[in-house]
Amino acid sequence: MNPEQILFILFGAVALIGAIAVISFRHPIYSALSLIVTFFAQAGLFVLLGAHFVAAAQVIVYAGAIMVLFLFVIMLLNLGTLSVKGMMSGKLKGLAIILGILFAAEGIYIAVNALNDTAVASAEPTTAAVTTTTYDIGELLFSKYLLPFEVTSLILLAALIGVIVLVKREGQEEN
Amino acid sequence: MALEYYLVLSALLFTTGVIGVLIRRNAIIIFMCIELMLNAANLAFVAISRSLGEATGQVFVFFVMTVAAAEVAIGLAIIVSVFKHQQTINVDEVNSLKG
Amino acid sequence: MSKELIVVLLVAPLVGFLINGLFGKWLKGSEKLSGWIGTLVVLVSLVCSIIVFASLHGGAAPFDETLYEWITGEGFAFNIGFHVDALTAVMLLVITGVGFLIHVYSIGYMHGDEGYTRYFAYLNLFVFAMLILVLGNNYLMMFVGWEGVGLCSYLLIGFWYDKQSATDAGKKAFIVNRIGDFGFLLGMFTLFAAFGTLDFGTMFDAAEADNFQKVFGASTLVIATLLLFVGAIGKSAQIPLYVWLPDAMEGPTPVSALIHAATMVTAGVYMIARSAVLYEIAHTGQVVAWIGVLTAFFAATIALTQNDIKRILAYSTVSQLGYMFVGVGVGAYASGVFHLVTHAFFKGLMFLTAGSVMHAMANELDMRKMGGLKSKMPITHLTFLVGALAIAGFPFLSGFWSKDEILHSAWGSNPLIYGIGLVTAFLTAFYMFRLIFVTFYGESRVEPEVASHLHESPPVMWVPLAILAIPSALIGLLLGWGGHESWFHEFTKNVFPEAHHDASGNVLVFMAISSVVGLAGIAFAWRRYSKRAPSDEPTGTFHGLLANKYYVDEVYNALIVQPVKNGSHFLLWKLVDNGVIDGIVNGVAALIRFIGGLLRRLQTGLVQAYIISMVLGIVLFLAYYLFFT
Amino acid sequence: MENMPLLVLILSSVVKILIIVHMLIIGVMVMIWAERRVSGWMQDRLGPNRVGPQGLLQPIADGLKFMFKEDLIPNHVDKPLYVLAPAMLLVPALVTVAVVPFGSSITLFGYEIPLHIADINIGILYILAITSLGVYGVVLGAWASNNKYSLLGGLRSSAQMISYELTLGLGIIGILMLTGNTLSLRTIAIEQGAYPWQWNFLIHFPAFLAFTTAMYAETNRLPFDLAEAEQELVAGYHTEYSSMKFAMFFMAEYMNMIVGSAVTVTLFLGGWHFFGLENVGGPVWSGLISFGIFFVKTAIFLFVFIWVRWTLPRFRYDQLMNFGWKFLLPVALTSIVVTGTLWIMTGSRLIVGIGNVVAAFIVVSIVAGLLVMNKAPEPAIQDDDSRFAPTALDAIE
Repeated sequence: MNPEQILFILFGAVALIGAIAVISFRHPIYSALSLIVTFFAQAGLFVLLGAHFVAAAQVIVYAGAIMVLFLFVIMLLNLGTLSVKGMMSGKLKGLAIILGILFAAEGIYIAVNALNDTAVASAEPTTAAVTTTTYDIGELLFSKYLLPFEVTSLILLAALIGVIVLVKREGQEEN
Repeated sequence: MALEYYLVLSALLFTTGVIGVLIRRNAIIIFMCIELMLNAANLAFVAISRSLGEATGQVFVFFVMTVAAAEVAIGLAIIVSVFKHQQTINVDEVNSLKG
Repeated sequence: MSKELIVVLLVAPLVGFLINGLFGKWLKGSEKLSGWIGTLVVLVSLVCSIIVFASLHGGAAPFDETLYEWITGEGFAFNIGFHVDALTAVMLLVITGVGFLIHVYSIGYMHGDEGYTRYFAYLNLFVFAMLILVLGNNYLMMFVGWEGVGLCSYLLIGFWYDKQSATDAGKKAFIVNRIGDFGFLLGMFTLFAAFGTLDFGTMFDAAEADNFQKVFGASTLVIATLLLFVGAIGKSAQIPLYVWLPDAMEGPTPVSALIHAATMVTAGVYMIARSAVLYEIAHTGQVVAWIGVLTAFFAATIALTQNDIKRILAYSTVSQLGYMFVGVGVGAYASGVFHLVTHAFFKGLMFLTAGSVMHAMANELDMRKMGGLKSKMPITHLTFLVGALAIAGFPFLSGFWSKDEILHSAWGSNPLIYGIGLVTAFLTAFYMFRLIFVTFYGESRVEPEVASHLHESPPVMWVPLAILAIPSALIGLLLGWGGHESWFHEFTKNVFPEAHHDASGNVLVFMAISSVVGLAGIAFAWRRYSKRAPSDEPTGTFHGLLANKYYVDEVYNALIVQPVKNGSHFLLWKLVDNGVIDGIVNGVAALIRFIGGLLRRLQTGLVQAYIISMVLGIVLFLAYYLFFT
Repeated sequence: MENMPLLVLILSSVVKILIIVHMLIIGVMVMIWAERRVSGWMQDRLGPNRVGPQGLLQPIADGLKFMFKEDLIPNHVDKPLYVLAPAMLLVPALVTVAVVPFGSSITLFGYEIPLHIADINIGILYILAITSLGVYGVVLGAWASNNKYSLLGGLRSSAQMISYELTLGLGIIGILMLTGNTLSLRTIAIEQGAYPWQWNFLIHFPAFLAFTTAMYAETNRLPFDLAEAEQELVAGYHTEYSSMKFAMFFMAEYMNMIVGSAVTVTLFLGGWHFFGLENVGGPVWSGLISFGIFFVKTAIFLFVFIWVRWTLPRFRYDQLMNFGWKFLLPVALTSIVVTGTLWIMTGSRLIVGIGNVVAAFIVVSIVAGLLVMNKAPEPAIQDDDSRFAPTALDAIE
């Protein structure tokens, strides 16, 4: 086993355990923390894949912003009388897990077999750890994907306005 | 590391997210599970990007993150509003649209 | 005569309408301003009309131009276009001339009314619509104007909308007119089907072409002209659709003068005169003439027993319109239009005078409560006398000339029509002077309270009266001297097809007979009414029949209104609407409700249940994709 | 680095990590002492002067006291998170320093050893990422304490940190635009040059101010210590903590200060450069001298930290948010636009520097003008004190 494999197993295991913990913990705050762990493990996987920028962005965006927001809301609602309920009732749960297993099986099948005859599989396998620099991504973003990039700014703007409208209290004066 | 391992991991993470969405009652956790699914997709993107030796997949991850951020902001705002009105965020209790 | 001139002529009243209509609220503070704006724009039109008339009289060619295409489509095109010839010019002068004077008169008459600006807005709009009616160079334009004046008529009859009788009268006028307009529309469709166009010029040329008869046959034109005439019956209040006009007197008196005496009601006459070519080919003039003469007689008999000044004038208008139809029906188009012109002046004058009386009498209309007004209102009396003499055919006054021409032509066409017309002339003189004697002469029966402030009308009202009185008296002499060789006939000779029958007999004989009949009527009225008022109760069956207007309204009510009402109520509402339509609607709803009830069970309100079905779908689809393709 | 045997690489890294971590911990102690002495000096009093010469051993005494105190865990807390929280605050503060270059390089035993722990090409992103994690310690500690004041303090703190993080990140963009195509902190330090007028703080002066201010806010220190405003919230998110756990919160704060100062020095103040002094001497001495220069710069900056603390009063909460969103953020954004535009147009650092200052001035004037024009009337003071009663929504607004 080379270091990369060891690290993959380590990060992968942490990610998976974290993910399962997310859906298992009763209290949302533990779920959120588990999710943060998963995200960190994924950031590690990204580093393994040579995607340093994505790894950093993963931590900044998910761990640094999105999850803080989650915690924030959990705490905010926790102040009230939030009845913490766990799982759904039996039948639905069983059906969900069966479906999930089928779904996973199919996903794994695709991952192992179905990609054989696609461009991904025929691409020259890269053995050396190729590092994608921020520069590369920036270049793509501002040339080939300029329009989508600009559109994302619109999405963010729309979200911004939407949130303001949603949380603004009735009749609240601007000040 | 072969691509398959990453893709299998991605599939497993995604499935975990799907199951979480299906079995949890708390809207916030359901939301987290959605994030989990998005992240699983991101993992697949980056892995394939690496396999193809180009950065396009990572650019897509960037877009996914943007959408996720917007979605979380809106979603949480909705959850807060729902909580204000209904005093609960358990999805089985928020069923005014029940036929 | 330029395009610009016509446009200014046409648009000026529209501008007035827009100003008064849109900014009336701000003008309300100074109602004088609003009235003068409305009047000035009509003055602009009048000046333009005079220029148009002068240039046509000076020998200019008729104007016919298309301004722009209105509706175009596969194989048809309707244009906004104008046609100005002698007939149009005459109509323009009548509309804008009488219209202008009535506007002036209205400034005084409507003084202090709540809806002052609204009134002038409607009046301007009416002038605009009427101008479109006479200026258009195709039937569609004419129809636009036709409907426009109908609308204004409705609005103005129901002007005092807080008065139940006024709104009822407005609705009655509108609905009755609708029947006529329906005929007009059908006539238009028929013409379009036959000619593929509605342009006067093109259509008349095609109709006169020899091969038209071969292609379509005369029956098409017979149907078309009769249908058009149905429109004219409605608009010009002929039998059987005349019932709306007497009720229309609920509107302000100047409106009665302008719309329901001088201009709008003559639209039917104008239309037939305009379509003279078609009527000549279709030989449907006889129908027109018979309807006309019967209406004339019928209305005149009713007028004999009425006591309401304006109603007498209204029936008189119906009767005189009948004369005009006799004129255009027997092919004497110029005579018919000539009578239209003279009638516009003297009937307008009489209505305004009646308004003046009303004004002085605190809106009293029943002439049994008047009497001896001559001394209190000398100008009003004098002008009314002029009008009455004119309509009665007093020698050398205007009615004498125009009516005489029509009767003369009728003799040439059908002596029976002539005979009835002559009797009607006698009746006309009788009831008019009955009105005069009862109102202005004899003992005063005015109630003391009213009598105390009985007064002559203000100058802004009597000056138009005086001005109108002059043409009422003299226009016949000026235009009609010389019978069929008169100035008027010369001026309009290019417009109408040549009369195909010769007026037989000596003109002077006819004149003498008419004069004698008219004078006899006057004398008879003098003998009967100069000293005493009409009795309150009808004497005798026939009198009662007349006083109740032959029970026509009642008959219509029983024969048409009630059946329609009942039919609507029981058949359409109860059966069709409640049973069939509601049944379908409710049935569809019930069906959907049933299906929805079944589908409702899927709608658990639980998000996860929905997502599970989604995931199930994905799993199945993936399975199919992976293992079966 | 590539030409180094793995053993040497690992060995040198371990040594560097040990040195840096210990320097940090000692630095914290010195800072605690310095803060108390400096504040004493500023307030014309003595400060601690009993333990050791000039009271220098006071922090050690304090540390001993912390260690020997009972490690109290209140009953009502959420135990795992309560224990975890101080560590989650301390760890990010420690690992941030990994990418900070604290000197040029030193040659020992024939190997040239760069004076930093890791030079990764996303150094700045790394710092931003790790810094953004600090908030978890605060939030979790606050929540786990199961105490109203703690929670309010935590919510305030997290809202504040998220808000000012934006400015922190945006303030750096201008530098990145003018510095090659890398995010490595070492490259940024090297490219600034030896002389103060070449350093970034002159070229990006408004961004420098915004960045520094935001960093103060990130460390939750006066004038931004709303999260632990004693008068309102007792001690904020660490009200329920005592003994070593409290000490860890305490250490994290000072460590954050030190690391923040180091990062600022690297980004804006030329790193280890000072008039070419860093090149004097041989390969060993120059390395040490550069380290010394870096150390002194950081120390001066730390002094400013203390200076500010005892100079400015605390903000009110709405003032804090207004300041962050309406002044710092626009200034940082403007800085990006102006820097980019002028750099493309002229390519002159001088013009970029002047343009930045002018633009920032204009923006601040506009914002201030708008605020003055739209100023809502001061709310009338109510008789009951409900206005001051803390609610959750107040905390985040």
